[in-house]
Amino acid sequence: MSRILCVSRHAPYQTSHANDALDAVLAAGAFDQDIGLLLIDEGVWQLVTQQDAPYVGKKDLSKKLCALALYGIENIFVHEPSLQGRLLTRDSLCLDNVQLLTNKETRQLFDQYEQILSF
Amino acid sequence: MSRILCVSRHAPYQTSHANDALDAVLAAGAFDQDIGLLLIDEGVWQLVTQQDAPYVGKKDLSKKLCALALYGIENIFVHEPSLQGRLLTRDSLCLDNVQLLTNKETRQLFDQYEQILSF
Amino acid sequence: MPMKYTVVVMGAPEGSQSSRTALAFCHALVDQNHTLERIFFYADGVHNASMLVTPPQDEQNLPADWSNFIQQYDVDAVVCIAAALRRGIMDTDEQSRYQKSAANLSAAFSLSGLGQLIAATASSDRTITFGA
Amino acid sequence: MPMKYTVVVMGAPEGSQSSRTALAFCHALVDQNHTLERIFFYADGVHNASMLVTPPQDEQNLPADWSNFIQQYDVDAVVCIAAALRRGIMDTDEQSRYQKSAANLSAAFSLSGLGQLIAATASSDRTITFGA
Amino acid sequence: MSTLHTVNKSPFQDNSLASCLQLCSVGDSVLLIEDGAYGASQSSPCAKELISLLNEGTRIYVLENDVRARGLQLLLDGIELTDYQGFVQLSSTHRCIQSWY
Amino acid sequence: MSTLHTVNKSPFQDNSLASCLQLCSVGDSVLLIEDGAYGASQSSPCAKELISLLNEGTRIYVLENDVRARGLQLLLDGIELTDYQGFVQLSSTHRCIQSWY
Repeated sequence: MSRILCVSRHAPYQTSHANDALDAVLAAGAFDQDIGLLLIDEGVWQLVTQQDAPYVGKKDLSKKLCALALYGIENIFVHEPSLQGRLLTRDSLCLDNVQLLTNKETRQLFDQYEQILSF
Repeated sequence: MSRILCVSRHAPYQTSHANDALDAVLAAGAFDQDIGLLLIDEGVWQLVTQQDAPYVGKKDLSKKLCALALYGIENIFVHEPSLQGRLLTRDSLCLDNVQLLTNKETRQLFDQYEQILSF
Repeated sequence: MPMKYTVVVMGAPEGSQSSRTALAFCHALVDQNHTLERIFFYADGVHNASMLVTPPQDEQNLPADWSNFIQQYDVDAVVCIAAALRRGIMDTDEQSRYQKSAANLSAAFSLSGLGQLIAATASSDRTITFGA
Repeated sequence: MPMKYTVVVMGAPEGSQSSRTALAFCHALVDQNHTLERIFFYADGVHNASMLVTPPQDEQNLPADWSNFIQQYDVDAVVCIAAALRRGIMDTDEQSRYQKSAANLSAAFSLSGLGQLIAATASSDRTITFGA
Repeated sequence: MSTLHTVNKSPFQDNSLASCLQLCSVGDSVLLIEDGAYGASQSSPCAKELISLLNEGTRIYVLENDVRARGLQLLLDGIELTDYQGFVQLSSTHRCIQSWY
Repeated sequence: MSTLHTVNKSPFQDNSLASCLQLCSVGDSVLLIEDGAYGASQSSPCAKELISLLNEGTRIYVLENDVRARGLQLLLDGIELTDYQGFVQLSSTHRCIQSWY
């Protein structure tokens, strides 16, 4: 059983939730903790390509998301119904090493982790 | 034409919006400004009788709402579809001197004021 | 036609985008020769007046940008005193009154009551709220 | 069976109810003889560590209540340093480092990094987030 | 083992409860807190989904302090009231806690 | 004279846009800002209501900075892009501004 699942449900720039979640995941990676990241609901907007956050005076969150692999964080899960509801396809995402999950698979994911950090 | 309409759309205790709106209305009353208050969406929960906010360590907002009349603030409007969607009836409200408005009347209300303070 | 505006800022510099939007709006207002009757910082917006906000050096410092804007255009920037005290923002007067060990209100801002919001709105052509 | 808990507080004392819920939960935790491995204050939760928060006298002072709880039960209360600096919360060390005129972190809390959240979670039986 | 889901937003305003209910497994429990308490009302936009989960045996709780503070009277049948002590017990009897906010 | 409605929440998560559109009069305009920009997407939960208002002649705007920051590509036909200068112009040409948040 894996240790920590980080659930990220918010869009990237209006609040700090999405950035806070990624920072927590990166910290877990730096401590060699087994951590997974689930992007769901508004959180899937974080995966959109061609974000250009300087337009609102911020740094691109998608770049931080792409950096996860460099830190050895490979368990990135995406709730597929959340993508579909937003007309986002796998091809339109800024990451390709993600695992798309159905509702059923997402329920099973919660059972595979010992702790959840909720964002 | 009346001067200021305060639009209050949030429930009483989770955020400070509802309380902030009432404080602004009371301040307008203290300055003898012509002010109206519109309760709409989650804002209609403020009108529920038998609130008991000390249960969450707060002061009852419904008491402040009832105090408006004492300060000469008489134009209190309630969006009736918001009440209906929450199965609240006029009888179940802590104020009886409110004017219930349909969607159409609410649209007209916006046209009767010169300025809006949005909460 | 130039108009008088009251701008109400309800969002903190961190954790909401709305303070940033409000500042961009205010810049565009002065570009178009409108007048800022007053900027009123209410609710979590009071955190924009903190002199202790310290974002990473490669990121925008929104409270500093607000201070610069207010001073450059000599705008009346009022922070709701009740909202500020509840959120740990105070000037040296309040520090003395409540016997606290520090004050953190930036010099560009002043603390005052909600009457300042009402008075500004009553004498403005337009009022706009930036909610969070 | 007593368990070890990590509690994550994301809400400010004003403007969200979640800090209040988190404190009530922590009181119930110790009532039931569970152990608090650490309380981690993140995002807007860092404002609970401000010593300048001054609500009206007839209202609950949530930062004071947190401080009392932490000291009474000798709990490790860590405030995320990055989140705190972005929001204008700092201790005297950070005050010196950034040459600011004041510090406002209450004595019951300490500033540290996100590693403290991860380490606490990894060695706890339960982790609960109080979001805002 | 199973998950405790807490929801602190009103379903009249926010989609958190709807998302939560969609991902609630058999054996999980749901606890409505803060403005989430409005979701326990008979007028709840998620009433149908809540009733369906209750019928399948899922336990749905609401924090009594939040119900009383808000003056909520008419709650959906089958939703159980609990207090902060009960909240802690729920957190210890479920393995994970997912907070929807 | 008429009202400018600003909306800064995503309709995928929050009911602000739905409420706003229900109370938008003929002659009013709507400006989507911040996460409200997601509401301009072709996948918008309020697409039907937006199209209906556009067909009746209501002007619907979205702040271009927010669209670009978020990488939004497919916007509903008829929604107009504007910038902060345009935002100010909209605020001056409408009498009232109601912010939905």
